[in-house]
Amino acid sequence: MTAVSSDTRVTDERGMLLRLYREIARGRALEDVVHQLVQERSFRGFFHPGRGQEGVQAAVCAALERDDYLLYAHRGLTYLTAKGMDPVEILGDFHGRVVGSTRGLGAGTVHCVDPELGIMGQGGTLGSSFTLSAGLAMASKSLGQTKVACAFFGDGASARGTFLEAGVTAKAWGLPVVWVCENNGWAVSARVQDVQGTSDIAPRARALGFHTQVVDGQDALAVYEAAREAVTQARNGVPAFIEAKTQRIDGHYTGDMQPYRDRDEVAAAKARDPLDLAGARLTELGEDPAALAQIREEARAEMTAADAAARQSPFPDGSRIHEGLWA
Amino acid sequence: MTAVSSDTRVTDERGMLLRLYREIARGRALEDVVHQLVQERSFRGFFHPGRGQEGVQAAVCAALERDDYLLYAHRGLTYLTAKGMDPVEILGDFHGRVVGSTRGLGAGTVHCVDPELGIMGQGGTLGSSFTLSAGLAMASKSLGQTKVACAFFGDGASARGTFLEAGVTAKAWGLPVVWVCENNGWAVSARVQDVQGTSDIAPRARALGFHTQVVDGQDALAVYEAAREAVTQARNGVPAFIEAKTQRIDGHYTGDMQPYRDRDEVAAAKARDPLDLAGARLTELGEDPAALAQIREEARAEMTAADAAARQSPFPDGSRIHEGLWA
Amino acid sequence: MTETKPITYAWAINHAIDEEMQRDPTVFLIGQDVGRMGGVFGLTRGLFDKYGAERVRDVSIVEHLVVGGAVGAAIGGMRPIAEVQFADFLLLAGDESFHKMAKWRYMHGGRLTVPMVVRAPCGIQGGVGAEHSQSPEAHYWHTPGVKIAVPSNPADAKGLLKSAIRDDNPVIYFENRRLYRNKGVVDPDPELLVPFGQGTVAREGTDVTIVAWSAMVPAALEAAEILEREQVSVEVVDPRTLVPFDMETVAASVRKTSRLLVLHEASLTAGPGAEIAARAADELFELLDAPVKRLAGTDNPIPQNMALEPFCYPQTDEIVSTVRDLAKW
Amino acid sequence: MTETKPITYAWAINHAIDEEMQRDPTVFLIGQDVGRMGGVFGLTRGLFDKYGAERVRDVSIVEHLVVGGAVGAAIGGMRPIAEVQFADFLLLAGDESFHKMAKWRYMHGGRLTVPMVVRAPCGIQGGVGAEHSQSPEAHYWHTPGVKIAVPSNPADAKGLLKSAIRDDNPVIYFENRRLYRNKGVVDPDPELLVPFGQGTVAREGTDVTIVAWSAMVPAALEAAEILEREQVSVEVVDPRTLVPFDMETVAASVRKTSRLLVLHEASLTAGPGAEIAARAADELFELLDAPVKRLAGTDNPIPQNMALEPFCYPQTDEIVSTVRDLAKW
Ligand SMILES: Cc1ncc(C[n+]2csc(CCOP(=O)(O)OP(=O)(O)O)c2C)c(N)n1
Ligand SMILES: Cc1ncc(C[n+]2csc(CCOP(=O)(O)OP(=O)(O)O)c2C)c(N)n1
Ligand SMILES: [Mg+2]
Ligand SMILES: [Mg+2]
Repeated sequence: MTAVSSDTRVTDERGMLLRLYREIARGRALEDVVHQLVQERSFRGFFHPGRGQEGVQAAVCAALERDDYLLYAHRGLTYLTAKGMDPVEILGDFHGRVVGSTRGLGAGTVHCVDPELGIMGQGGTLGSSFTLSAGLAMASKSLGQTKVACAFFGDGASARGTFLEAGVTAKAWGLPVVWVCENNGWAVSARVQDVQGTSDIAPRARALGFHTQVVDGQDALAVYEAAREAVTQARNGVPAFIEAKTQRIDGHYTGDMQPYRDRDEVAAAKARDPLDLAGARLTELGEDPAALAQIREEARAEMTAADAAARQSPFPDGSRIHEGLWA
Repeated sequence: MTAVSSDTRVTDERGMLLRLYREIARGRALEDVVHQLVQERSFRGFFHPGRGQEGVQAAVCAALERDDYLLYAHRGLTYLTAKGMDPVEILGDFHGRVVGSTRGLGAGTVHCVDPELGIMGQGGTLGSSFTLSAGLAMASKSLGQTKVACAFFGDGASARGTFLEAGVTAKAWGLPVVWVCENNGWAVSARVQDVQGTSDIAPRARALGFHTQVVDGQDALAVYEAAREAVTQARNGVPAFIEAKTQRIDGHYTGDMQPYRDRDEVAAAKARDPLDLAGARLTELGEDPAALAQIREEARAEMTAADAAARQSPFPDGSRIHEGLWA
Repeated sequence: MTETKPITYAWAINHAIDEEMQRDPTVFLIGQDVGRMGGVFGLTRGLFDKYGAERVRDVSIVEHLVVGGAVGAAIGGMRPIAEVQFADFLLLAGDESFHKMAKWRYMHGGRLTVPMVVRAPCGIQGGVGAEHSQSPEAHYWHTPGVKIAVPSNPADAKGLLKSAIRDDNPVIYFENRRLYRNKGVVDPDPELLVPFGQGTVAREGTDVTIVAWSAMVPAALEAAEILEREQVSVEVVDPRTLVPFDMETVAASVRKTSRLLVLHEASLTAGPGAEIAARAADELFELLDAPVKRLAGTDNPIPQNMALEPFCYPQTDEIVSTVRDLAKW
Repeated sequence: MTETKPITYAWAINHAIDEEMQRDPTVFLIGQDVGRMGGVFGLTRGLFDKYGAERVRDVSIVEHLVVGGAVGAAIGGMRPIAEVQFADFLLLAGDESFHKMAKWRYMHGGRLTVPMVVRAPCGIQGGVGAEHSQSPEAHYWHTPGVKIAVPSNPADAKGLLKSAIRDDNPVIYFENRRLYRNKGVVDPDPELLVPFGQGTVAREGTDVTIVAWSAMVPAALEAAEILEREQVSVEVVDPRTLVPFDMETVAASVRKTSRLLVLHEASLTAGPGAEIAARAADELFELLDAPVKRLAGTDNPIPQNMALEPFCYPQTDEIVSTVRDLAKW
């Protein structure tokens, strides 16, 4: 463990914010396409919307290198696009077509994969990323690589026992993990305070000796700076943890009307939309609102085109189920 | 959660210490009998000696009411005798005779049981007591009882994921659990610092919002005071945690020569034997050393008699394996 | 009030829980979203309002605690109904289900009891993928100390769940998600229990016996209809519980048909059908005129692509053709 | 140097690990006490000194991390050998073994590989009780995506472990603690592998086939000796791996004997023998002159009282009498 410079402040705020703005817009545009698929019943599984949390995902991925490992979570898709994944492959997975990253096996919110980009998939049982990311980090270290293993998860998943088991081990071995908790205060219908007796996740990471930061997840730039710091720490052998306080604007899944949730809270969440906040700050910094509209429009166009491309791909036939089990 | 008086200081130090001295002596005398059984191969399973840790066990159990729940651990037997269990039943379990608490099924370090005394057994997979004690505490609360559920475990078991899952839930529901970590610095051959990246377990309980105390486990009176405080907190709906820094004098199991361990460390552990320390303090307080010798002698006699009594009991026959699976 | 309107399998489960919670104050629910939300599949709707947060306990993502906590509460005098959101998640609580729930009583000399139910929604449906589609019946059938219910219709769903809740042993109750909306008439008598270990003949026949349970029963009945038109007479035996298993009803049927097909949704190899086929190969050897056949899920995880799901478990046409071949022996 | 002195099963395992770690720098060990202590059963002695703490990794009591971390390391390019101290503990890592290890590759379209081995010491011995004595073979046989090795002697122990380590799929390697001290001659050639899916005939015979593996092979051979004196000729087939399973060698044997006994240590019901018996009842139906018999562990957790252990799994005299009865058909 060498000393770590904590000078992670961004010098070109406007440039970085523009980059993040674009990624948030892209993730959101992709999600809008998926909502469409749900509506037209082209996709009939569960989709867990990420609206409100795209800033965290975009910013952390911006702080990662191309080959750093990513285990994403189930909420939205901005992790994937921000890490560089081809939206055609993502949508191919939703459509269950062979162009999908799983080559027709299908993936809803989880299981998209791109080994070239370090996107190592995701489990449907939440909290499995703690141990897997520790393993990836171990491999990186053992093979003399500099890759960090970044894992996203929610406040709910932070209660899973795997957090503790992987956490003590990551600390003991100085593993390059970056754990990012998107604390949106809810796990489906359960308020974190009600079921975990606290609203704060960071203390449990700090207790294990992780480098720990708590950040406003609606402020993409702040998340980016925290992520830079975390990645630097991790590359130097100090496991890092970020708790991003964020907001789930939509229901748990598309179609969930959130009857269990206060309307005011949802309204407050909407008022702190990370895309809007980044846009407002950019405008303050002199960015032309038309340029921002242009970015959003490009994102929409990109994702619409990606959807059209994905639809060109054939569906697998039934024998697909027998392929790929064994190496 | 009502306000809790923290006036748990002992007024009759000598009287309490005498009581603890006796319990430590009894636990140790029972353990000496078990060592004998191991030597003569009357017991051929693994025994995990508790020498050095009896003060923690005796003191915590002294702070419990007769019907409070106990999930003990695998190290030594002082928990059991201090909670009131009949040594004949314990030794019956070691001998595998029907007088044993498991009625012939046998129990080595774990599985002794006495529902009347709230001794609800113990699992052989460490760390299972976290969830079970939470469940017992839930039952106590739901049934309008005042019982707390006390669980003992080592530093090693504190890394198990069940700690976190049961911990957040206990806090969320205000469950009357008292968790006692006997931190002896080792899990078999693994030094806690090496495999958990820290020597301190308490912070992870504090992070969850437990009432948390760290105490010198070799000082039985200090443990007693902490336990009183913890039990009071728990009865008032604040889950409580005690980390007792203690010492394993012997090997992990009887016969383990501890080649992985520094001789000096073992010598230092012996120098802080809780029986000796309690004896020294009692002498300071005016107790006659002969009276202490008498207590030890009585303990020895009690356990020798218990062993003789246990040996009178028959062995079960083979059909015993088919009994007791179904209610 | 006689309720003769058909109700769904889902509501039958809800009613069973409601009635038992009403009857016995030690019965309580624990699981994710069972409370305010009424369950992710709506199964526990209304119970939170009726019984409150102490008896309908929402938890975080803590499967270990859900099952292990239920074990603790059970030995402490309660009768927990623990819900995992998907049966697959029960495997996450491996220690708690395989070692604690199943063994705690026995390990402690039979001196403690563990009266608890785990409700485990199982089955392939809805594109939820490899970790949300399993029917891990065999894992627990191979675990002495656990009873297993596998209801195929609303009446059994209710009656078996009530029996399970009153049982002093741990019970895993596999409720198949594909059956949730199926309707049937359910006697409203709150004392009507379906006993464990008593199979039923869901359809009588003389040529081939199909043993099927859970969502495979409707499929078997559908196949039997089709086969009837081809003059193949199929008897469908629904054991209703796997532990205890009613071999007698199977034997009685094979005594008539001399031909046995075991049908299930879980993957074939070392699945629950193996036990039944193995018992037949031993105990019914002299009755059999044909090989014992198994038709079951394919040996692969379930893909998330919904269009691939039907390839992963027995479809009516496959059942028909398998029985047709078997009848030719 | 040709090493012809017999070595123990335990040392054969040690040698296999040592040779593979030597050959391939991506192979590493992870588990409790595998390092400085050399394993609680001494199996990994010497490896920590030779390869250091980065390749022989001691962990805390973190079974989830041991298995899940191994999965992560495997997809990251390493070849982990994960050790759980007792096979029973593998069930603690339920998500990691059933869902992650077995499915990660498939769920992600076959685009990642999970080359890892879990060493799982199994078997009833030493009064270690219900949670330290199981042979949970069936749980994993019913888990598509996992290979299973069950060596019965030192040569197979070494050769199968080496194959397992080189395999690109997850393998659970069940090593029976009762076999650790058994000796046998092991060819020292470091390139001698025992292939998966190839059973052996451990003893030839003509009257009855016993399929047995792991510690049941010596028991079957002992029974066969005794039966020979009674003019009953027993063939013992050792499949050596359960996944893949070599049904062909079983079939060839039954073609000769027409009688099959499946023998195993795990508890009977829904155990691994059910799958073999079920396949026989289907595929070998016309060859069989007698019911397919299973002799296996009793359906109860294993008591901690060592004196009761022999009642919990098949003993030689029971094997003898079962075969004797079977031969009379
Ligand atoms: C182990 C496990 N238990 C339960 C679920 C069902 N489930 C899916 S999403 C979810 C809530 C997750 O909450 P959180 O981790 O806070 O993430 P969020 O959905 O808020 O982004 C649950 C309980 C699951 N997928 N895995
Ligand atoms: C889940 C589980 N993993 C591993 C073991 C094997 N084991 C028995 S005792 C022990 C060490 C326990 O260490 P600790 O919790 O610190 O207690 P101590 O022995 O030091 O009192 C281990 C690893 C076990 N019993 N259960
Ligand atoms: Mg959340
Ligand atoms: Mg310790």
